[in-house]
Amino acid sequence: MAENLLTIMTFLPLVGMLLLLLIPKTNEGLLKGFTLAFTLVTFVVSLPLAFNDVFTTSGDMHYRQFVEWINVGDFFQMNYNVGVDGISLWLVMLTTFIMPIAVLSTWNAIDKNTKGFMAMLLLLETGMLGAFVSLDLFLFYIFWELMLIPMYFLIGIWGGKNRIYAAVKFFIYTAVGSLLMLVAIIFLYYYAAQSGVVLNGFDIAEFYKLDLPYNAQFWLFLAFGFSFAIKVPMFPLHTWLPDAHTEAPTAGSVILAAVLLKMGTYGYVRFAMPLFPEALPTFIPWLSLLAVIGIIYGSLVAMMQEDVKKLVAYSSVAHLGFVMLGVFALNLQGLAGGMIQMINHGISTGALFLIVGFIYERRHTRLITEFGGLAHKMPIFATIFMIVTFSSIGLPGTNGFVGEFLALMGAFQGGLRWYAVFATTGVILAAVYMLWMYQRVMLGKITNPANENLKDLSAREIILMLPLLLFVFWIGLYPNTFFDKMNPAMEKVLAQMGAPHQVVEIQQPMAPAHASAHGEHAPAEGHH
Amino acid sequence: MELIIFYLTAAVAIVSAFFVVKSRNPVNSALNLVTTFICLAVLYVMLEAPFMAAIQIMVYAGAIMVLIIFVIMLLNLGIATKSRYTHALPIGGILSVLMLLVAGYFVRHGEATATGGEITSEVINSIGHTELIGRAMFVDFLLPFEIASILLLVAIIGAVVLSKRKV
Amino acid sequence: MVTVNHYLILSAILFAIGTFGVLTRKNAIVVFMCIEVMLNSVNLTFVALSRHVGNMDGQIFVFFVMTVAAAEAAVGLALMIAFFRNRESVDVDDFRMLKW
Amino acid sequence: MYSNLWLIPFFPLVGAIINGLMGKKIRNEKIIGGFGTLLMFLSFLVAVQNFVHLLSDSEKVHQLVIAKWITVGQLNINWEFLLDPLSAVMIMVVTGVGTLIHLYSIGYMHGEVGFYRFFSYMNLFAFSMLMLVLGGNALVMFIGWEGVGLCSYLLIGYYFEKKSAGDAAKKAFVVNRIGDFGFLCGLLTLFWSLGSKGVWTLNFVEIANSVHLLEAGGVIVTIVTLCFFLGATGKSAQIPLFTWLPDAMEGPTPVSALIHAATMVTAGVYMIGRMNGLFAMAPATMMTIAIIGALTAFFAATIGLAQNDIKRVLAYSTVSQLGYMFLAMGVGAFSAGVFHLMTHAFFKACLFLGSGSVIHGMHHAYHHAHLHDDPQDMRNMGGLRKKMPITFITFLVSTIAIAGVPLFSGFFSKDEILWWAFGSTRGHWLLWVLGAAAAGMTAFYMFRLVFMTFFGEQKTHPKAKDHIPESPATITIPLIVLGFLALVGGYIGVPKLLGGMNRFEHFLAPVFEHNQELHHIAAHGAHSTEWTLMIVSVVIAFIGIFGAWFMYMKNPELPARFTARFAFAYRVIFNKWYIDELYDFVFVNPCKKIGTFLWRAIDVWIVDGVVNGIAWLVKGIGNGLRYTQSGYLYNYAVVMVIGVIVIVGFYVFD
Amino acid sequence: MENLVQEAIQNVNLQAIMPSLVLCVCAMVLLLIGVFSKRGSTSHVAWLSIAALIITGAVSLCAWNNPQAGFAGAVLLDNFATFFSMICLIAAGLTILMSDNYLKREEFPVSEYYPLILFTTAGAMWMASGTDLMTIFLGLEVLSVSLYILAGYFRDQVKSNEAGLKYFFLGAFSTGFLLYGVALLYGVTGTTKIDGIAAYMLAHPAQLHNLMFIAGGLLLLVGFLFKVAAAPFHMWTPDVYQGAPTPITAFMSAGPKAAAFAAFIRITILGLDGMHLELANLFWVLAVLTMIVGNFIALCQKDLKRLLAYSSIAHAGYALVGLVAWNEVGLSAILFYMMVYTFMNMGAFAVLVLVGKKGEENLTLDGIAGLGYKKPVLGIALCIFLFSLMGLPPTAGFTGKFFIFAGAIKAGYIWLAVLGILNSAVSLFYYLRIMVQMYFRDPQEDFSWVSINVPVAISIVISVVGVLYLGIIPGSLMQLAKLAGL
Repeated sequence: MAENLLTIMTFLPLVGMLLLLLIPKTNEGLLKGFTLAFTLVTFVVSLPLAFNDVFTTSGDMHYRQFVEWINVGDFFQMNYNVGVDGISLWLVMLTTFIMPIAVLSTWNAIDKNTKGFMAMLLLLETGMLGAFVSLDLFLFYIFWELMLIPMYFLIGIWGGKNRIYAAVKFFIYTAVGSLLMLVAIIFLYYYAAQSGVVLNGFDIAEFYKLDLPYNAQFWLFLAFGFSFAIKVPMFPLHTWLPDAHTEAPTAGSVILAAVLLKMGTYGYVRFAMPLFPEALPTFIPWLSLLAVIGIIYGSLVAMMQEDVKKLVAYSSVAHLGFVMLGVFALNLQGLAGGMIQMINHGISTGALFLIVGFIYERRHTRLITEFGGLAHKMPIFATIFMIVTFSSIGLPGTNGFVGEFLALMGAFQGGLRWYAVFATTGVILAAVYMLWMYQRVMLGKITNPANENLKDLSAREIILMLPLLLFVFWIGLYPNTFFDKMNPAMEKVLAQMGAPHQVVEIQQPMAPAHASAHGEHAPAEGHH
Repeated sequence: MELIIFYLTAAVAIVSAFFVVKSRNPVNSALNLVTTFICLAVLYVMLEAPFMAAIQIMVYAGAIMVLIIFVIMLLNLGIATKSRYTHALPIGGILSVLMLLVAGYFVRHGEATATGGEITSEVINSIGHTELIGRAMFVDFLLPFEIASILLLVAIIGAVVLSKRKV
Repeated sequence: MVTVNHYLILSAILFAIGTFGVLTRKNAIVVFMCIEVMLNSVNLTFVALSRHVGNMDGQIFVFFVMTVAAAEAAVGLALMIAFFRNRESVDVDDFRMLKW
Repeated sequence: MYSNLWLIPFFPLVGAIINGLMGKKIRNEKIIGGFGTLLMFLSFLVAVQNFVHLLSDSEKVHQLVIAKWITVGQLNINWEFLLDPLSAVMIMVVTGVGTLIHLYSIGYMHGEVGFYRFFSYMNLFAFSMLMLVLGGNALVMFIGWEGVGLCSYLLIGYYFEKKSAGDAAKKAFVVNRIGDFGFLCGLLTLFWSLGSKGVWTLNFVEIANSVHLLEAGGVIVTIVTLCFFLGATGKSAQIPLFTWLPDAMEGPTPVSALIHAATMVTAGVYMIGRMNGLFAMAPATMMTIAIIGALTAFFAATIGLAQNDIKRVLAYSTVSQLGYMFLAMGVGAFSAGVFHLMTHAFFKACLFLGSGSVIHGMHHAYHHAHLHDDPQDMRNMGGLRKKMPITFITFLVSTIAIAGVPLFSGFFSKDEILWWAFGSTRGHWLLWVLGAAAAGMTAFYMFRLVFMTFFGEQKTHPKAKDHIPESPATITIPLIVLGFLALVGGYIGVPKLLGGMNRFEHFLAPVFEHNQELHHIAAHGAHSTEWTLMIVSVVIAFIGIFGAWFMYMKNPELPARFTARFAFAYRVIFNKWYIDELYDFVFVNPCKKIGTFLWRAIDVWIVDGVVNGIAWLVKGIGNGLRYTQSGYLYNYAVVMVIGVIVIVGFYVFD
Repeated sequence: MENLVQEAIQNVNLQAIMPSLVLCVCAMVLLLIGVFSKRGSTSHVAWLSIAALIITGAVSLCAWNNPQAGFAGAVLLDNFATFFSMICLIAAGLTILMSDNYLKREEFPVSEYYPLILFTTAGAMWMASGTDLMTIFLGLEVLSVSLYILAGYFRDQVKSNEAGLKYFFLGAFSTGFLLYGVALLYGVTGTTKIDGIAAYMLAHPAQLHNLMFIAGGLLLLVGFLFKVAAAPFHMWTPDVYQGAPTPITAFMSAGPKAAAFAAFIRITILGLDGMHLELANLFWVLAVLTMIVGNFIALCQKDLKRLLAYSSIAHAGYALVGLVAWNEVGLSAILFYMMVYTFMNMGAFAVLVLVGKKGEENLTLDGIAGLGYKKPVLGIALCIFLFSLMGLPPTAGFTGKFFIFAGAIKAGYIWLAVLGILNSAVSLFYYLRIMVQMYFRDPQEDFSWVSINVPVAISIVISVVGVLYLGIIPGSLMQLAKLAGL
């Protein structure tokens, strides 16, 4: 396998950014085109991952690359150590996939300092990809922090009215969490070193092998979990999200929702939970509780928002509640639901933010009361918006359903039955706030004269929505494409979390009462 | 006898030192300071360190004090008209008393344990204080001595750069 | 018989007085003089201890302290003059452009 | 040989997609409508082919796996279809009635702006409904289940510029979602509980084969079935979730006919029938179902008495009839329930389409006269039988059918249900009383409807009264067909008592047989009882009819006096027992309040308050410390000395 | 008499003082050059002194891995000393680079400035290499006296005078305590040589409880705590840093502080190892106190120099954390951190030097509003330095902090690490405020006066490169720091 594919993929955007700096400020078209090209190339480079069937058979890390990086003898050492497995695979793909869309979405939206904006986007992409592929805690931390800087500027420079507050809030919130994680990482390292384990830098694979005493696991999980919980964000650490989302420029919101939030959930799956399995039983009830609270709370608050973007932001809180619930179920269905729901949320909420961006570009307001009856003027927009809305509600046949269903199913089987029941009410509330919003924005008569002559979506806008819609239905109708590659890795990580062994082979039905009932089982591969 | 001299000198030193702080006119402070220096010189003599006593007089009472008085005159600082004390007077008093207590405490309860060096009164009397100083200075502490010269050079530069009217 | 502790106590007292002066006097030059008092008390300690210990290191140290005192005197007074030229005062109360 | 099953939902899907994407370009109503109808008809043909095949086939249960869908660990869900008598009947009804209504729509929706949109939605609905009934496992069914919800949302909100339409649509979807919540919970609990017994499946056949693993009448089963039933109440507008259906009349009339009378609303009944094995094991649930059903039948009927909007009357009668079906299910008369489902599909569809044709006419007239009166208010009608004879005839037939007059389809099904309600092991005479009373009221308000609309002198605005035409063929043909079915549809299920052999029940037997022994008629062969009951119910029906005639034909001033007399009772039932207001008060407003509270108080005030508070505190401390830096030399010295004393003192004095 | 001379001569080991020797000689030569070249022209002196520093650097690198002792144990030029010497040399170099135009701008182009910096550096080197308290003390005095002068160098600016005076008085005051401490130690151990003291305490463990020893040790440390500006002996720092000429501020915050740390470490780790536990606790408290004071007060500063002064206090606190750890990781961490800090802080100041007008009244938060747009390159540079000061990857500040806290955690001081981390979280606020001003606010002025001139540009570039290099591939320097540990 291409040894350094991941490295190329990860640092391509960075290279792009450096080259970008050479382009004159004034040549906006070139700047945008260049960035778009680089993101697209990155996407193409990442494609081999998606089409590699090795993931269907083994849950190990692939495309490994290992380079000794910092070696200070018995003090500590870190390595450049990257790889992907079925879990990070799709998040990587999501990132490379969403970036061109994000770039395309900003075509006319950015009025000042395009160069800086594009540079930040590229830097951000490197940060995100790096965080997903790094297998060395230290390396992960570096990328993790690296994402902070560009996002801070994206919000702070190109954001809305209240951007400074939002940017600083975002920065401080996330930084505080990650700093605590840093302490935990170092502690873990020396603890392991003292317990005589032969470490390979901060390689998580080695840390997995540790058998820390409960006490250490408790505190470490607390530190890791805290910082990830901020990123997810879980109630009550979520308040940075609405501000950040509302103030950020469209592209920023899209990336924030689609990828950055996944860092938190991914962090739980990859680090916090497998590293400290013994602490899980203590925390899972509480974290699941927070997840469920997040679902209901987020939905109820979203219901009352006057600002479309804020509404979507709060809906994110709810959606990620489902993700966390699924993950905490500690079984295959739950985890699969969580994982797929991460991607769903990336696609659906990303799309929603794009949609909000569209109307914001047209009207420069996001207040629901300012709109109404847009469906008359923008039928295409209305249709797309409708589809995305229902995927976000989780209508069967769209991606949202698969995720929520599996997450809940997992929770039902796990010890989280009652949490799941309450979580399921989120399904109702989601319908309430989304449809209400849709109705108030799109339906009814046009009351506000400013909406009288709105243009329908331009070709560019349609084009950048189409891929998202494609995946809305793909995941909804044939999610196995993704599960096939995820399953082995998930089994592996679950085993690491100390979850009961998962029955993988497909359950044959009981001896049928109707002998020939299965006579027709001949799979007629029809139109699918 | 020796004790009496010590106490007398000590008393004078303390009193004059106190007047350095107390007196209204800087010049008086300066003169009191000179007195203190001289008392210390006396004590050095008692400690069989005549050479130290000598340079104490020369360097301090001589050079430094002259410099100070010169500056006082230059800036013709008269008697302080308004209060000569800062707002820190009370707390300063308390603190210095506390410090005295602390110092006294560790002087009383600690002890200077290192003793029995080769330099005894006999040695001093036989070889002579000055030579001993010289030996130590140029055999063991040559480097510090050289550094001291650099220090003085720096001081000169500084004095020039900072106070020469026209550069 | 005068013990080393006599000298140490004496120098402690002088040190305290010096400190008192530094903390309480306004006139910069007086403050400087008080610092000199402190240094002298230290010198006394050194000499006394040097005799008590029985080697010359302490007295050598006194030398360098004197040198340093001289150097500082030169520089310090120069600074004061420079300041005086700008502000017509050497009250420490007037060193107050920079605060907070 | 049933491998073309997938074509049945496929055709409408194609129609939906093509009309949806191309329709705007095509713009030609004939083509669009014709295309949509054609596809429905095609899938009807396939349905017929399969149905006929099934009739002759000895093996009655057939599954068809199309593809894998979700495969995660023990969970292995396929895209699979299930054809058995039950779903066979359903697909016949759906495709058949569906085709007719599509045809009808071509005429009815003529000249609407979003004509293509309408047909696309209708096709999509047909697709979802067929997925629902054909779904081989609970999840595929759930796709249809939510799909029909979606379509009803879209179709109710068809006139989206009307706020009321938008609200109704939203209400429909949300209330349905509440049901779906139950469905989902039931589904998950079932999956887990069966799984814990070793069978990880959602496939209906496998479920049916392994329900016996669960403890009959146990908590699990009860919970599961109750959850499913909650789902059913949502979809089929039963107490407590029936309020959306009347509002759903905001949609175009064909929609009301297809979705809110014939097909979608019966999904709940179908689902219970589909899982009858499970339900049979939960007596408590069965009882609940029966009671809810009976109560719904009764209350809806009472509300129906007082409505003036022609469609609303029908809506409530639908709710009431659905109540019957659930009553049937609850007392174990599964086949009877399905039987009524079918007959009801016929006559109620016919009724709706008839009312539609009336409204169409009225609307046309008002339009012609540039008036803006409500074309649906019966008080503006009357004497229309001369104006639109075909509509009148078919409408009358269906009314007689629903009223339960012997020899009409409604009579057989309804009577069988009542008989089971009384006689079944799970039955109770109270249930029968409620049912019978409802039947009486049904007869009353249905004939009230007929009399007010078609008889008496015409109360239409004089300017408009002469411009009410008979509807075009596309509208009348379906009416005739359905009217005919309403007349004869009952004869496939004539009970033994009347010398029939109830072919219908036998046909469905394979689905229900192994639970039937759990519920059988207690008084076997007690023909006398059966006779009496039958007669009594018929008498009640006639009383109802007579009452209607007496009040609305004989002396029309009577109703006014009546309402004046029982003003309160009238107001209560006229306002649907204030159920909507109650829900608003109990659920909707509190939710909004809580939402606002959480946002304003928790989020902004507490959480952010804490965060900003910390920032503020830190800054405050900083500001405080800052003033130690007073600029006074001696202060600095003081601090240093304090430091020295503390440090040295601490170690010296300890 | 003859034999004395012999003795004296064999004590001499010029290699042990070669760097400082070279430096002093150069300094004197430059002094003469300055005297004989016409007034107002200082550039050539500046470049020559850079040359001098480079030569010195080369010379002192010769001592790497070949320790040189000499002068009867007065000095030991080991890796430790060399490492710190390099820090000071780099600091001095950057300072000189950013000074030349600065002096012209402030209309006081007097060439003695450069020799003084060189002398300061020499003093710093003696502090780093001295093994006898006497050497260290004199080195300290050379350093301090030159700094008094440099701080008050602009004799016509009251701010500068005041800075000089405050520094002078408090410095002399603290010297008093330091000397008192030395005297007491001398009294207890009979020597002023660090190893002598250590040996004596090893021989007489009972004396560890001798109050005179304890008090002596503590008073001695007070002197150094003053120099490294640890609370509560930090009070001079903000005023002096604010008042002094900006390059000198930069220099003070890096070079002399490093030197102070060098001597500090040598004395505590070697001389006072017996008091390990007490001192560790003391430093624990002081470190936290220092971090809090520095960061919290910095939050409400408007003047950038003063803000950075407080931040440098905070950073001294972080460095102290390494000392608390009292293990080789922690110590090497301090070395590494000092190097890192030199780059990032000097860089930041270099930018300020460019941005300031005469008198630097405009170096306030509002004064740099929109700088990032008007002078993008400077803006990016300053951002890099600020991120480094925050301790964010991929900058050197992060690796430095990581190293420090690694030491603390390895030694088991987890709560200290947590407190430190929380403090740096607080520090985010004020560093971010600078960036908010630079980028999130619209420009008030056009910064036309900012002309990027070569020397300053060089210093900024060097700093940026240093910060990024040490941030991304710090391994090599960390190795060196490891070797330089005591």
